[in-house]
Amino acid sequence: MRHKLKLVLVLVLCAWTTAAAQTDTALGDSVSAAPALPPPLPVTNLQAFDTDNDHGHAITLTWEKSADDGAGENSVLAYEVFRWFPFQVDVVDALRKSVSETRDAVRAFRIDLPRAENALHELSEDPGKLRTIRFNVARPSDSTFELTVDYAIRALEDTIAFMRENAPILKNRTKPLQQDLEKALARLPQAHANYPKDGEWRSLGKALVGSTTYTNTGSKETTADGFFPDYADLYYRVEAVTVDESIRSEAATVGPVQSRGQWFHTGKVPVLGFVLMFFVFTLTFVQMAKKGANLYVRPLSGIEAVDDAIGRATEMGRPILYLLGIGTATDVSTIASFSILGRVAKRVAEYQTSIIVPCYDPIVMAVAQEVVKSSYLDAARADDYKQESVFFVTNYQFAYVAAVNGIMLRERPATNIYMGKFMAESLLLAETGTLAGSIQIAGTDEIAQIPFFIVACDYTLIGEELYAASAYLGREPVLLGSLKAQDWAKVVIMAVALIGMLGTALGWPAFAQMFQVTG
Amino acid sequence: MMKQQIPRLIVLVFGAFLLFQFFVPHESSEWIYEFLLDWTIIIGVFALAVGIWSLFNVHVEKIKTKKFGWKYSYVTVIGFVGMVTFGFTSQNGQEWGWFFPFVAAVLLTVLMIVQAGATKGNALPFLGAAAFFALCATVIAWLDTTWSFYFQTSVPLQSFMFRRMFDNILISLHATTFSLLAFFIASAAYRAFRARNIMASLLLLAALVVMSRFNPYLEPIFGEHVSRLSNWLMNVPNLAAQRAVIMGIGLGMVATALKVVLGIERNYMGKG
Amino acid sequence: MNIFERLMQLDRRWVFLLLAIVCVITYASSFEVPILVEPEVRSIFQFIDTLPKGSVVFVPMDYDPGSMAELHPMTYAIVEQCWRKEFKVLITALSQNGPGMADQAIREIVDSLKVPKTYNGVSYPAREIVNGVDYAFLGYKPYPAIVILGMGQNFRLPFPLDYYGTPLDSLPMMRDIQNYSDIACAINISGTNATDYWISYGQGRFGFPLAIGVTGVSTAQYYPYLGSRQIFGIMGGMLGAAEYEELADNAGNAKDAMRVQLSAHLVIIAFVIMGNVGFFATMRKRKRGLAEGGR
Amino acid sequence: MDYTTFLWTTAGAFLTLCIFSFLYKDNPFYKFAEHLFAGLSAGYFAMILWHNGLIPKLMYARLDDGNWYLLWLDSSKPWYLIPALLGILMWARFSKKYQWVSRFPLAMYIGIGAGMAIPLEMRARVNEQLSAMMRSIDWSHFFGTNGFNLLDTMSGLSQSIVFIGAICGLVYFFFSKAHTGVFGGMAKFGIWILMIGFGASFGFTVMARVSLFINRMQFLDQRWIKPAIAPSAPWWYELVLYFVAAVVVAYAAWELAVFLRRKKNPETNQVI
Repeated sequence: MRHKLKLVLVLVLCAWTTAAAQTDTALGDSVSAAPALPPPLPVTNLQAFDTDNDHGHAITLTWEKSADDGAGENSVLAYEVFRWFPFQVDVVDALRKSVSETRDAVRAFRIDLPRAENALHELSEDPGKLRTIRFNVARPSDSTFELTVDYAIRALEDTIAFMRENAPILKNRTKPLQQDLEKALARLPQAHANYPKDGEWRSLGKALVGSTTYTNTGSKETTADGFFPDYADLYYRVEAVTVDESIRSEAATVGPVQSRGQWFHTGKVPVLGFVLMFFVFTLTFVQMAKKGANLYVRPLSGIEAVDDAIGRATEMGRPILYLLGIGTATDVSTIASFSILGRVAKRVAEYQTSIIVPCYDPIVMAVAQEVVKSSYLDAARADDYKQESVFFVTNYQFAYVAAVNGIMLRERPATNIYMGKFMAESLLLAETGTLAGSIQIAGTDEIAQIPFFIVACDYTLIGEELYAASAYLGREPVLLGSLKAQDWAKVVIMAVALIGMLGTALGWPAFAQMFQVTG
Repeated sequence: MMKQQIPRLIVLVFGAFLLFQFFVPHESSEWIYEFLLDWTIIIGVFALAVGIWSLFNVHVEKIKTKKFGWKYSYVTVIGFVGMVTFGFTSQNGQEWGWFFPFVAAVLLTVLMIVQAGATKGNALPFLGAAAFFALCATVIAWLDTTWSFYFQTSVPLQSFMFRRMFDNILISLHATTFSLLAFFIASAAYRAFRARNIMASLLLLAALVVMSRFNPYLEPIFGEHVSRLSNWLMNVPNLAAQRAVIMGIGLGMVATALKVVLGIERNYMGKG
Repeated sequence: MNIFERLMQLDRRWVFLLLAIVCVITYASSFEVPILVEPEVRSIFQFIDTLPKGSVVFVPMDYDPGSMAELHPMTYAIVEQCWRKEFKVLITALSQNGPGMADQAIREIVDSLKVPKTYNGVSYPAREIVNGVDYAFLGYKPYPAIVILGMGQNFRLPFPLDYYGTPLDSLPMMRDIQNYSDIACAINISGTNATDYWISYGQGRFGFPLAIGVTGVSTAQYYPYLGSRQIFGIMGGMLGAAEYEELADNAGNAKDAMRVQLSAHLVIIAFVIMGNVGFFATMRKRKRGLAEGGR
Repeated sequence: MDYTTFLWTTAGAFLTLCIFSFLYKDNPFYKFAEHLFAGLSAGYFAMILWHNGLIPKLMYARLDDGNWYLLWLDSSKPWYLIPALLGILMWARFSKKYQWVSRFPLAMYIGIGAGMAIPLEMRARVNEQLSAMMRSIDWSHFFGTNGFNLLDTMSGLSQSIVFIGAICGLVYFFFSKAHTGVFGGMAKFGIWILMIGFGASFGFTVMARVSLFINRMQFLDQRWIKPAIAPSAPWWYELVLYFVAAVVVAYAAWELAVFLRRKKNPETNQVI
């Protein structure tokens, strides 16, 4: 049995290596019919530097095209990039591999041991079960073996013994293995440093013909293959390759170069600029509002509808259905919806009608409960608050829809309010709502869904209006101030867009490029 | 203080950190970022218990008050418990052994507990029954070796019952509920696409043109330019509309988020 | 209340009922729908249709079972058309899970060639399609971009052997085919981004006539290439496939689905029109009602 | 098709019909399917979260290496204790008295969401769109890239329509200025553009939605009916089919009877 296991391992290894080999060679073996070409000229002016604006572990190479690329012999098909690997890397990889394999083995044993024991038990009871017994050696849903009963029993016993014997050994081996791995990793920079001793050039991949740059991005995870440490001396070389792998230019080499991570992403400056501008606007107008500057806001029909809707519900003595959508509590649209819910719930509490809030996400439910509760407190009707009115349905899109549709048709709410993140269910809900004869007010930031709400609902808050709704309902000057800030931000955007567009038209692209975000 | 200031402080701290983390590509900031995302997942899992609690509450309440359609609440409970049971167990061989009696015992246990919660009278008999069924379940689980529990490995996600329940039942229900849209989109169009005013007419016309873009029966009416017109509508006015809406939403989002982080908008978090 | 008012407040369930009935009937029945063919599809058909007998059509099937539903009909229609017109077809599958599916598709089309058919009034005899004579299936190699460039030099560089392990030189039809300069055109049917490589590295570098068939979602992003003449035709998703089947007079799965689609659309449009007729017919009445209310 | 598969498919088909029955009106079959769906899906989600969320994050390596473990405390990742504790705070919601404790994790949640959104949304929705708007308009081909063609989406005319449309759309979203005069005109044009865009995208979706229904028909036809009436199939497959059909017909007849003896609601012309 032990041999059987070994065999399996060997097979796995073989499969792995062959798979690797397959993905390696892009163009099959060189072909008899291939025309014989002279080797192309090498690349010139090869340079290597740390990739900017990243978390490190990446090096960018640049070069000037070989003279035979696109011109001359025109024989270049790709540029193959090599890096100098110290053999220490192999040590690390080997250790890494054995750590993960040991873990897998232990895990597999833990799953398979009971299975094996159970299989043995069944078999010893009724040999006829041999046909139906499925027990796999390596991992679930792997090879099944059907053998004569006594051999099967012996094999099982052997396996179980093997597992019982080896599981603890392996388990104790993992810790030291990990420590070795860490040691080996620690030695990597030094190993890189003593180039060109105990190491070799290895291919990283090919850059297509015509390209003059290649980025070697290693993983930052020490547990992943292809990891290389920051602040280690790396050496690269580039060769121009023809369609025939064997014909290639001589190499251009560069190094040492070190990778490091940056502390500020220069490509994102425009974003920072806008955020700061917005920040300033908001603070300024909020201050103005606090000082009591009169801030006009134009009426929004959807908002005014809310009050009438609540009044209507009170007259009809039917509840109000408030849906927060299928977003999580980290979606801004849901957060906006929370504050709208707060306003609505306050009115509801004042009018002494009832509100139903079926939730899609437990955390959203928890927050919603807090919001509704505190609104009832504000309205001084704390004892009218029923926690059961804000409840969790399910976290599966269309099951949620089905359940809410049911609620609409059975509770027959006078008003449905949809605020937040809605996906394909928007129309399903809104149509059922109209069927139930409810007044419907919707607001979402999912552009694809706005049309359906517009079509099926009585009032729809389009996009940004959803985010303004809370301020409108609250009527607190501070919040109205932030609306003002949004408007001024829009003015700035329009101005920039106009100038940029004209600039590019009149041959002054610099301005537009200033606002280009990279990375 | 404890109830309001500290939560706001937490919001401010985390918000500010993640705001600036965006501009710091360095490994360490990434590490914290990923760690925080794990927090959200983990807390979500714990919160699920709260959700399930609420789910059960609602249905127990329904059954208690004999609310319209209360009998169906049992279906939900059974569905939930069944799925969870399948999600923790897996066959060892081909044999089923006492698996389904076990499932039945578990279901009965939960139903008895629900009943005990819902009953107006004496809950003790139900609790007793629950204890009995729980005992049965335990005994079966103890003696039966054809299947076993998996709490720490995701083996059951591939187990026979769990997969079949998902592939055949959940997928069917999901796809069918989704496909109701085919009808609702028709009825919505019929009801709402009326040229009440200029805006409705524009909506109506654009929709009609795009809908009939490939419809040969309408070729004599619209001529063969209709497909090009619909293409133009999709790529020009639609693009313009999307831009405006997207930018507006972006500003709205940033404003809301900023208000929340700065504590200007406090309505999302309870007071008392 | 008159017919129009009834029309105005028609219970939506009549809409549902009619739509359902129409869908089921059209699904069950098998009548032909006229498909409005767009020029970009027609150009592909005509290009292939006007090729001389014996010319080589290159059909890279760079998609995997995921996008089979949309793209398979295109492949079936085009390849069958080529073989009916006695062209030679060269096939590659530059998508990881593609080859097996492609091989199966080829076999099915070969079988369909065994019966005589009449397309667009022209009756074609039954043909025995021979591997290596009428078609060559080169199979899969990783790194599509490099493979595409390599084939530009010589098909034998990326594919010394074909999918079934035969050396290309020992395939009769491959004797006089070295690289793209020997093919009449390439019809890239792709569910991956290999299409970009075909346009930029294949057509861009070697300048052979190229047409593409892509999934419905990614159709729009390739129209610019049509404007810039880099591709001479494009088939988009189920609709494009149906249009091609229409042109080739060779109805397949795509047209089946389109049948239901079209009738459903007609029902919806009809209802919209009805609604508006009712709306305008009752408008005057409503106005009067308002006036009386005012008085 | 072996009989287990057939029975599972039958269950799926039956539930499909149950959901479709909702199109006529709310009814026992739909109620059953709906409640089952809710329960199953909640259970399914709980299991997925348990096996893919909690275990990997907190107990993944458990017992598989030399590290020591205590509940969720993993000597290789001790810092994961923090989110675990925060998660446990969520359970304060079970008690009415200490519910407010759960505000700490909730606040963290919202803080993370808001803070992350500010730069991300600003970048994705504002900066990117702005750059797109500033792309040069093709003045040289103002009326179409090849010849005069008003429906050419790439022409300078179309591009400038996109630009103006987007600007006017933004104008429509102004809150702190009355829509009057030139400003009001721009806003009006903006909302028109929005409406055309929305109409177009509505029309564009219809095809996809209808195909959803087509898929369900194909499911019923090819996966369920065809295999059942296939000559190779066992005799009782067909009986099952007829039985389900009979149920449907019986229910339809019953509803028809109700419909014929219906009362009408005077104002809405709908059956009560």
